[in-house]
Amino acid sequence: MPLRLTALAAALMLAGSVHAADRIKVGFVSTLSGPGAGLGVDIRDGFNLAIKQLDGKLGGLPAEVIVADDQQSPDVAKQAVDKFLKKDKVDFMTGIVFSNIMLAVGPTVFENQTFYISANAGPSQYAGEQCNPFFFNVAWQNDNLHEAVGKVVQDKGYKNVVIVTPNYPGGKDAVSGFKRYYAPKEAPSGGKGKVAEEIYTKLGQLDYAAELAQIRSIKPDALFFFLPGGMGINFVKQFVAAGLSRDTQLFAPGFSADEDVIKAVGAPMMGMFNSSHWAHDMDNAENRRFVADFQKEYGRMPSLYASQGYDAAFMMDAGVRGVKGKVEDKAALKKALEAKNFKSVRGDFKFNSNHYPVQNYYLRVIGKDSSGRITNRLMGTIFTNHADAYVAQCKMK
Amino acid sequence: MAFYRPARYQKPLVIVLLLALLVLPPALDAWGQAFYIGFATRVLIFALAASSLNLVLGFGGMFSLGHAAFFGAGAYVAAICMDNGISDALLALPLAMTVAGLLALVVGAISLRTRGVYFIMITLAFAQMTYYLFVSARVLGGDDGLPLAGRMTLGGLSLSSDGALFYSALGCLALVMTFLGRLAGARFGRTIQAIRDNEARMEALGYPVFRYRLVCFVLGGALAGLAGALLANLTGLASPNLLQWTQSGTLLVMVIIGGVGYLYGGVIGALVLLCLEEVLAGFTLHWHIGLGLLLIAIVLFAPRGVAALFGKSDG
Amino acid sequence: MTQLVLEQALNGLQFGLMLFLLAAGLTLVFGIMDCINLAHGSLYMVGAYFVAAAAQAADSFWIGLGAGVAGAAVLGLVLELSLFRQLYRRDHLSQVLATFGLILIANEAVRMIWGAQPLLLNPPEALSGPVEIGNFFYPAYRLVIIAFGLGVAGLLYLVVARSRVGMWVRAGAANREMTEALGVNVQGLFTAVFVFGAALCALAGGLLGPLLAVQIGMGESVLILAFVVIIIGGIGSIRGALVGSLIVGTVDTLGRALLPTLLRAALPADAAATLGPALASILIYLLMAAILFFRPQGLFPARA
Amino acid sequence: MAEALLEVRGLSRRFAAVDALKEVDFSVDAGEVHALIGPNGAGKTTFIHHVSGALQPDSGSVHFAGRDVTRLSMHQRVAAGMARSYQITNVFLGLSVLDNVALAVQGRPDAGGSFRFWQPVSSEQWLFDEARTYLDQVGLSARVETVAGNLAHGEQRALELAMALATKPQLLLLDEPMAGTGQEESGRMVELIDHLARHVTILLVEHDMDAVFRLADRISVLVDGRLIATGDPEAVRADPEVRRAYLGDDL
Repeated sequence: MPLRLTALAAALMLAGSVHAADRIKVGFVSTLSGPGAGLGVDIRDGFNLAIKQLDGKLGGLPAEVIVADDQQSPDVAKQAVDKFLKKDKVDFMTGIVFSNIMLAVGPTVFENQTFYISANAGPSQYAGEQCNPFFFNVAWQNDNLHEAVGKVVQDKGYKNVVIVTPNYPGGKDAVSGFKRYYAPKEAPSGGKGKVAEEIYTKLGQLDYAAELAQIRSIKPDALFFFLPGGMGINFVKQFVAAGLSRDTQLFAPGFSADEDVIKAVGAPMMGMFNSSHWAHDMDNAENRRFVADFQKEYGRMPSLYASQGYDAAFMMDAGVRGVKGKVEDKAALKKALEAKNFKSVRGDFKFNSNHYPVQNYYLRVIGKDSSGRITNRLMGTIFTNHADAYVAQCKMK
Repeated sequence: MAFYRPARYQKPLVIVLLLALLVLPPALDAWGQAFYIGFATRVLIFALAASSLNLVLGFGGMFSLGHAAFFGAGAYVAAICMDNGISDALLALPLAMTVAGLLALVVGAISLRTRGVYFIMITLAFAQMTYYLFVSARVLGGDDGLPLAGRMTLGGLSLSSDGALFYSALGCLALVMTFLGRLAGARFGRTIQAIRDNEARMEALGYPVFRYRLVCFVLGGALAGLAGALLANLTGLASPNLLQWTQSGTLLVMVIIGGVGYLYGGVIGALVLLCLEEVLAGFTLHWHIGLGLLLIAIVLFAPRGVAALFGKSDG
Repeated sequence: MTQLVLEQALNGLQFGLMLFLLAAGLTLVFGIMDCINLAHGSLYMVGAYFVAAAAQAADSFWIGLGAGVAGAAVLGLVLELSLFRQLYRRDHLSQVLATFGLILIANEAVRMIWGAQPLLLNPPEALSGPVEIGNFFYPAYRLVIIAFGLGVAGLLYLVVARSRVGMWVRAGAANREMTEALGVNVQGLFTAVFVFGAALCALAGGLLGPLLAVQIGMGESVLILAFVVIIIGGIGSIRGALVGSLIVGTVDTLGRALLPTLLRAALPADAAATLGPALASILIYLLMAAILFFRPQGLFPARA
Repeated sequence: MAEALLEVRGLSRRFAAVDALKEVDFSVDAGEVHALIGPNGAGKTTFIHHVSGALQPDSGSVHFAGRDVTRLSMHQRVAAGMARSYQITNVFLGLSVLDNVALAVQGRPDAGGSFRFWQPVSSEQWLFDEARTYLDQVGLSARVETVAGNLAHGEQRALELAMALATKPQLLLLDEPMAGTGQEESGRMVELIDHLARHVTILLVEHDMDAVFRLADRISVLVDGRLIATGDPEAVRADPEVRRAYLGDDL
């Protein structure tokens, strides 16, 4: 009896997948509450803006976006993803901000053969040995922006650097990325500087009094920090309030120096260098439209997170178009996604064999623009067509 | 309060329910609602966890707000076992119970020296300490928790299908409820219930009250550990969230909704609360307001204490 | 090194004094009314939201702080009259259940009104920089927090130790029935203490707002710390709350800052890196367990 | 003379600044009924608490059946053969009379302990059989199935006695067994205690002087935490210090 029922169930499931292609379901799970919420909200708003510009369709089929909040907690995310996959039977998934959450839900998503288009989290595991045909990253590999900062700090000749980052996979990727280009031995360019201290904080920590006292006693000439969301906002505020900005130059990846942080911190951010693969003042048609429409829609400047969410939607659109709506043909859909038939707001880029982007990274500095507003300004290019360090370990074809 | 006595209709009702649960997974499969097998497993596991708290709170009269520590510890032991190649549930589950029980032994040995508000706060504080200990230990995965590479096996049988895990959880719950049912009428059960009602009198009758309380507390902790280990198998993750004190609060709400000191109180409470969550969360994101108001209403309109709602009176 | 220790000690003092603002109200509610209030942390959260919202509306931190504290006091009054008054006579189970319900309601209500994202609160412009003490810089705003904490502690000392109301409060904590029998308006006293506790919560929330973030759930973790303070200090004792707060604040801050360094000197780097953060984060709980072991009633028990 | 069953030496205890008990030397011989009397607030209940182990003395010692029990907890003293009844009725009001006494039987060291998790108590008939014999002794055999909360006050006092007896004590500490009972009930209680005294040594704390003089073999008088007299009833009645302490009282 159970055997017959299972067969029946299998038949029903088959029947379910045949008529799935009359619309495209996207499961969007992201951090929408707590200190990391700003990031998730920006990705969501960027994604939704793109869907709106596409008249509510993906590849010509009506799009249904189901949103869930992971509360920055792996097990909440797992529950939400389970529901997306088993109950809603979504065609795509996206939205996750933090690598630890990505790593927690990844196996379930891949096992279910559902394409995940990452609009942020780019853990090294999925770029290297654990790379997966169902995982695409439309943003960057975690290390990339940190590598770019490392290069800048190295080139500018700083010698005594402190690193501050949360104690989670993304934080450790940041340290290894930074040190790949700034460190005496491992650095390809062979620098003379040293890392005086690596400080690991709790993820979500907001009071940095103890860390700042430690930094004061070290007296570094440069400080590299990677603290996403509200963490970075508080860190910069308290760093300046403690008077440390007089002796120590701040460096950060673009995440910690984008519009969300600038808006919250204000003037103390001026003069901070950061790296990014995108800037709101990049001059191309897609970007101009994105920045203008985003401001019109939400009344604030877009951040790089928003640009990544925006790109993720266009990537899905291109994929669905490429297979003419037959998303159940996974092999064909994979090929269509790899082809990257859309124009990114950051200019051109292509996918590497591990489904991570090969792209340019730029230097930005925070200052006042012509209208007196504090914002990022594009300074120059740090890397051209830069790939990640893990692609060689990826055996995917 | 009197000693717990099962109602006459209870036994047939439980048997009917058990039979219904046995055919639930294939039935859900047939309806194309396989997702709900996982949900049902979740209910069974929380029923087990809430029942373990009911043993401590309802039967033992110990108002612990730190039960989540044992629940979470069980989940971590399951994850560590998987990491170290101990994938047989027959070995891993008893191990989870042992570790959770030992943790309860330490917490209980200190907390049970105090009474009343102190006991509530201290169990709470120890649970929080366990939480921080697990979160700050890098070998335990820190904030991310420990993922399980796969599910356990049961004497060579894989539990990787949702159905198999469902039946395992059902088996565990049935065993535990049978045990608790026997315990309630055995010497130990009568002893802890009498201690709950009048501790000083039991001491004066020659009972080493502290020892019985501690054993009850440890038993509850071990059973919570069992539930935690099962939950880690279901979600594939031993998460520090399981250790948080709000989790203790949720278990407490389950026990109270279901009936304190009533054998199936934890089971009913888990079922009601999780179904409420599943249904209401679909309608509104703000269903917690409704739940909060419900809790306050229960307190305000049951003037003789919450237990009175369920036809019991405080002696 | 001495400078580092000094700075960390100041940080510990600041943290401890803020804990005191929370623990002072809580210990009185527990001590006098024998009522366990899990929602005390929610008052802290809601108070912080009040301050943040008022500060944004008035475009002034100080006006916002005043208005927020007043708002929280009114909320405390409403809660006391409508709910807590009914709870005092109930068993602890009912109290825990009802106040747990309050937490759920408060978190959800805040989410509905202010959204899920944290609110950011900036300190007054004049205090956003550092001041020079001796030969090192310390954030001016943290000094202001310390001043507020000391001020409230002093005020509480004067009120509790010297005034008639304070005498009632102490008597109430030591023996409630007796105080009632002596004709003190215990009902009114309860209300006043509860409202005062709510105001202190909002003051702490508002002051810490610019240092932390005003967000949902901020009250829950701090609530447990306040519990630890009260357990260490002894339920119902203001003096115990102050001493307990300072102990917890200093031990926690210094432990976090210095323990990893100390361990690194004593142990192999690997073991130190694993053990350091873990030990630092549970230090205050170990302390609590130790104090309980020797003094189950805390350091300054209010009841004989 | 037989060796004292209970011997208290130099027992002192201060509460705040008050001497609740001061240098009390006291003994109960095996087989006797020893009454402890004294005005309200003299420290009688405090004294009983120290003998039973509910409180620990500042100094002094308690010896029971030849062994020092000063540091033993209450349940250990019960196990050693000391049982007490309470001044305010203290039984399990929600349980049946039979269950109350069965609990007492079950708690005895020779009953095999209560770490039994599986076998239902209802199958251990002997517990209930034995409980019934104690209920017979106190005259409650007609009320075994009644819930204790529904008993009359005097019956509840009798139930207390049955529970104390069920622990098979060598020494019974009775803290005001007549408290709150009516004329008729207290008469029955005196008979009951008189009957029990044939099997067990009794330390009786009581206000009812008629009862005390009917039952006691020896009487000790406690005033302001100090033992001022010990002796047979006639000697105590004649003691001038006792007369002074009780002036205006029943004596």
